[in-house]
Amino acid sequence: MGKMTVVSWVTLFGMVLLAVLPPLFLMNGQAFYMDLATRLVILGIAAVSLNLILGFGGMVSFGHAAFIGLGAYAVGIPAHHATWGGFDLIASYNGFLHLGLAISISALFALITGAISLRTKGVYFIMITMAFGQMAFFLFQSLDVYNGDDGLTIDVRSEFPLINLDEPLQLYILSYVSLVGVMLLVRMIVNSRFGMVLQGAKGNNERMLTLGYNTYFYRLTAYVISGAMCGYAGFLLGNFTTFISPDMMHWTRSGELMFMVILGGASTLFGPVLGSSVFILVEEILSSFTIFWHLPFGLMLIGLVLFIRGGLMGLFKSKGR
Amino acid sequence: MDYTLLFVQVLNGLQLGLLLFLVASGLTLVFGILDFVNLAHGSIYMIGAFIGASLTLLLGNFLLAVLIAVPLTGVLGYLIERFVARQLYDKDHLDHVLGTFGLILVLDTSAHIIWGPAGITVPLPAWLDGQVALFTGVVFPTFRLLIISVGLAVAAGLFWLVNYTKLGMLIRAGASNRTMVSALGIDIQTLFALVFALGAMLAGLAGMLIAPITTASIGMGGQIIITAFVVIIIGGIGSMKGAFIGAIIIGLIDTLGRSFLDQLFELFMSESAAETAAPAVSAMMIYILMAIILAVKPQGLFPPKVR
Amino acid sequence: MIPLLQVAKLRKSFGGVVATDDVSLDVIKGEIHAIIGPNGAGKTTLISQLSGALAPDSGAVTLNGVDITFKPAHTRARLGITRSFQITSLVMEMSVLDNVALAVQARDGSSFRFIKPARSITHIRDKARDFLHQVGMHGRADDPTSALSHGEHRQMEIAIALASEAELMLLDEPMAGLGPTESQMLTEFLQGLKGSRTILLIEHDMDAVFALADRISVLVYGKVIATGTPDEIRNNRDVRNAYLGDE
Amino acid sequence: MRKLLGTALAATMLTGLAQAAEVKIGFVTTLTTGGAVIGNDIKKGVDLALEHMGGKMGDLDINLIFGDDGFKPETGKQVTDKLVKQDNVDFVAGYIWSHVLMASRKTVIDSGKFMITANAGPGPVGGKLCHKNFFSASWMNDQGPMAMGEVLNQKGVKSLYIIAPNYAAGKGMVAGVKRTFKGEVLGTDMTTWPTQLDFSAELAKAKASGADGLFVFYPGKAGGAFMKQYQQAGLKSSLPLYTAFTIDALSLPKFQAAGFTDVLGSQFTGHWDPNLDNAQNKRFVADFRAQHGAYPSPYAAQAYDSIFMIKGAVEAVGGDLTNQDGMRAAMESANYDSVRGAFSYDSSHIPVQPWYLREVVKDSDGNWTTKIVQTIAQSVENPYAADCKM
Repeated sequence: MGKMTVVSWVTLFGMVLLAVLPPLFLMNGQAFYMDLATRLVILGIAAVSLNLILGFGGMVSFGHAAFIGLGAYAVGIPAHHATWGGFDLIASYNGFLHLGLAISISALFALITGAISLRTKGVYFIMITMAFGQMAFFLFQSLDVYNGDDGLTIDVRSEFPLINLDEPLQLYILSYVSLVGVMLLVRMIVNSRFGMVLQGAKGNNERMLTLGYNTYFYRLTAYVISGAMCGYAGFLLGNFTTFISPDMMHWTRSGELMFMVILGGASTLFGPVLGSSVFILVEEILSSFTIFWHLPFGLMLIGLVLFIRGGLMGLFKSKGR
Repeated sequence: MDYTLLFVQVLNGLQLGLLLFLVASGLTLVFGILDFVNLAHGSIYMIGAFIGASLTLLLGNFLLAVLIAVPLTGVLGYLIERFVARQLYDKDHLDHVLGTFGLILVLDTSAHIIWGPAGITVPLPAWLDGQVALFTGVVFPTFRLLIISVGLAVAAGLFWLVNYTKLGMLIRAGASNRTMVSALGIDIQTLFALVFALGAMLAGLAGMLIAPITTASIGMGGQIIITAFVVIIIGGIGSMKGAFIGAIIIGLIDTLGRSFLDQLFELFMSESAAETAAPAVSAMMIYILMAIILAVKPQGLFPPKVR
Repeated sequence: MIPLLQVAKLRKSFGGVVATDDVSLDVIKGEIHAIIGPNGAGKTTLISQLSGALAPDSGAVTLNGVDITFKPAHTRARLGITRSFQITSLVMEMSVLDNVALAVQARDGSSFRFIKPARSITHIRDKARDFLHQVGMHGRADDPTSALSHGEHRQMEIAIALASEAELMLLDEPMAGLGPTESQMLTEFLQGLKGSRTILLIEHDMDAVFALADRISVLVYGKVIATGTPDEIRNNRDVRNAYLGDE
Repeated sequence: MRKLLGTALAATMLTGLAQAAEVKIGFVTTLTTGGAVIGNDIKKGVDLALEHMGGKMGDLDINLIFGDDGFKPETGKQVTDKLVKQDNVDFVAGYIWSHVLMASRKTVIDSGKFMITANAGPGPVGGKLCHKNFFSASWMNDQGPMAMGEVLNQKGVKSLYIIAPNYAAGKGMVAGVKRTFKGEVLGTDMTTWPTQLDFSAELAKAKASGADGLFVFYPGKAGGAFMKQYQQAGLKSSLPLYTAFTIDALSLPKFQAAGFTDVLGSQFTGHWDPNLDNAQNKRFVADFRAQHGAYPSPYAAQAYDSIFMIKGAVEAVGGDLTNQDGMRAAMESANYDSVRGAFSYDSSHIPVQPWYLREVVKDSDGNWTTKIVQTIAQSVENPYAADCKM
């Protein structure tokens, strides 16, 4: 293996911290901090998935929260029917069914919306992805069977052999392992031939076309992969919060996901995870001081955009060089 | 079909559309000329509403308050341009989105701190507070007619400004050729600041006009900004004509959807399901329209000729 | 002899201004065909229509007898056309080698492969290094592209064009911005390709054009006013009047 | 980040030591967004209750922690999680919004703690999702409109048009009025909640329907917007308005400031009014007005009640918070002095109480407030009680 750079040390250190600290909190009876860590890790997965297309593919998706919602509803809807009856085809607590639905529906949604969105460029792309996200938001708001805007309480979590998601520690371990898996997957994709084309198209699309790459399909493929991974994060989030609502898909949530990626550092492996961690911790700390925590939070966001190039990971990079 | 109702709903849709146009026109100017994505445009709309409402209560005269409040929002727009937007011009759209997303949080929370969460009910003079009988059986709130008239007047003014004035020429030149404007020896920074302030005034005016109907309240900006973006994306970024037509289409779709969709849905679903589905689906329709238009014309209905 | 590329009555106008006015020309396999003309003659517009970046209003482009008039750029590339850009167009965020390797990879079967790290695929990397070596840039293979000089970027454009192994290379002012020595070196290099590659060359540097070209077409205000060997062109009265007159 | 986590760890170690004799109450309400209009009034009610108790319930100190739900079910559930898991409260109270309550319910119930709603009254909590540890200090959503339905019948209203927001409470309110109203409902419009504040299309439809009356439910700031537009549309004579939780002590001062005299004389139903004649209410209203210069809203009154309800339970077991059965029995007996006067609980822990018709009037100082004009019924049934298996 190559030399360890500062960035890879930070990545390793951060991942070890995430592996060790939350179980310690739990053992000390601080279930809440464990919850916080679980949320942070799950949103980390979503941010990593967004980073695949935003950071490495240059596709600024402003509707990624829709995939989280779809994944969560893929848990909630079958469980709802299993509890209250109806829709026998999918009414079940079976985790594999939930997982399969979450990933396939997200991928399908990504395929359809991506096929249309990727015809556009720049701001149009940002806004059309947002429009599709809002479409999903309003679609679930319109579904009276699933309580529309009021959301759905998941009474029974996805059932798997061997693991029990009702156990916070097991749910955390599953989420953490998933995060590591997703990070490795993204690393693999990015470094593959496919990934080279994807990054090439981000840097200079015209050049890639001239070389004979139909970049549209490369981008669409990446978009579908990203959507499916984000749907998986939604599957975990649904099982974690046991409450899902269309609010999970609102455009502001997509904005927060984007913020996490940029905050941590786009097109880095650990950046999105660092971003989601800092985001959630800062939110938690600020909101415990004042109900007006959005004010310093907003200032922080403006400051980030104005002064920190390359996000937090960028800081380590410049020191490493 | 009840044609009287249809007529009234078309008027309502027109009123909503023209209000949207006031917000969207400023957005499309800033977007088209400065190439700047301003998500915080809706917050300016909200603050305009609050300034107008406070002044109305203070002065006891709605129209006078609006006359003073519009330039005040212009100043606010100038300050935002000077201290935030200007620093962001040479960054990419992603940074614009994030930076102005932060600005929304700052402005909305500030409004909460300054004016409280309750919102302000704006009193109108009696002659605006009533109704007008347009013809037999059709009465329409006077104030909504005022919004329609102001919207049309502003639209006419903007078309004149953009097409027949020197500033308009500069605006059009700035939209298509930044270096040319600089080469003409015009201070592009001043031009940008002016355009930004103009956009802020239009948004503020829209806020002031809607406040007597819906009250001035925190959070009102976040609702309109996305719709306004849909308008200018449908119309083609930077196109005033596009913004106008897009706004009217969306105003009509939203209002007519809310009016008639539930009856349509009741044809094939239960009454209660239709009642829940109709408002959400009519909210969804504008996004479906946008997706269809972009699928066919990726640059909107009236894309600017040169970029 | 069937020409490799045939352009028939190609026409493109922008809001009333005719940029390409019924242009017809052909490129024979193995030749270097140069297009010259004053600024604004429509040379880059023509190249863009040949490479697929712009669609013509009317006319036809055929490559090896296949109509490619409205084929997108990536399809043309697959069929054997590549282009270099007048204004350097590289992936600045990537290393020099990565840029060239992407061109090699494009000829190496499907790139929808997700598992193996691209940088560890030795036959692609070796081939890319080879092309860098040919243009004399092997020493900078691992540097970030953004760190290179303008002259080096121009060399990279050539290396990439070579690496794409296209039957027809459209070179859009490869000498643009180069100093005399660099131009000289590039001219010699292109001369070495003669016979093995087919090149449609757009260039302002007349010394280079007359040294390299087998045939020259002269484009003025969107029209081809003459086509012929360098000697024919040099002696053509119309060309002298329209273009070379002030030489 | 490391330092932060270190601090958190240290806090972990310390909590075990500092277990003082106190009763911990988590109170979830809305302190940000437009919903904070109601939340702030509720907070005033809670604070006044604590003041009146001198910060003590029996021998125990009161440690009350507010949580902000941000007007969103998901956030509400998150703060509830925190109150239960981190702060380890003994009671979770509050909840303005039905959907927030529904989202948060499971967390509290699963933890085995008591949950007391100070406002929200979605159908399921009084029916199939009722629970021995869940109590309402307010009412079911349906009940106010059910009382209004009776009023409409009495007034001889033959047909009705309904407009309400599209969320749990809105649906409950609509179901309620339809349950008792004997005439014909000509149309129902559910509007997007909480974003839609322009009701032009709905008002035009209501008018075109030719109904005898219009029933609406718009809590908080939406109520002000609706009233204004109703007046601007000039419907007062042709389409009389009947409301639930739309006009209250929060909107009346704003209407008064804006000179919106059309509101005077409006009638709506309620289980409480500032003029109710009992000692607890007199003290509450007088001190509230003295502190804040405004009448309390029903929300504040319910919140005030919810804290006294907890006090009654804690004192009944002599401060032994482990005695849940004892506290539950005390709450079931409604053993405290409520600002609404004496009341009792039904089998699903929903209050059985009188409902009144209230009207907007000027008080002796010219302030706009409400008074009771009629007692509609000594009780309104909880329509979901049959589904409750406790």
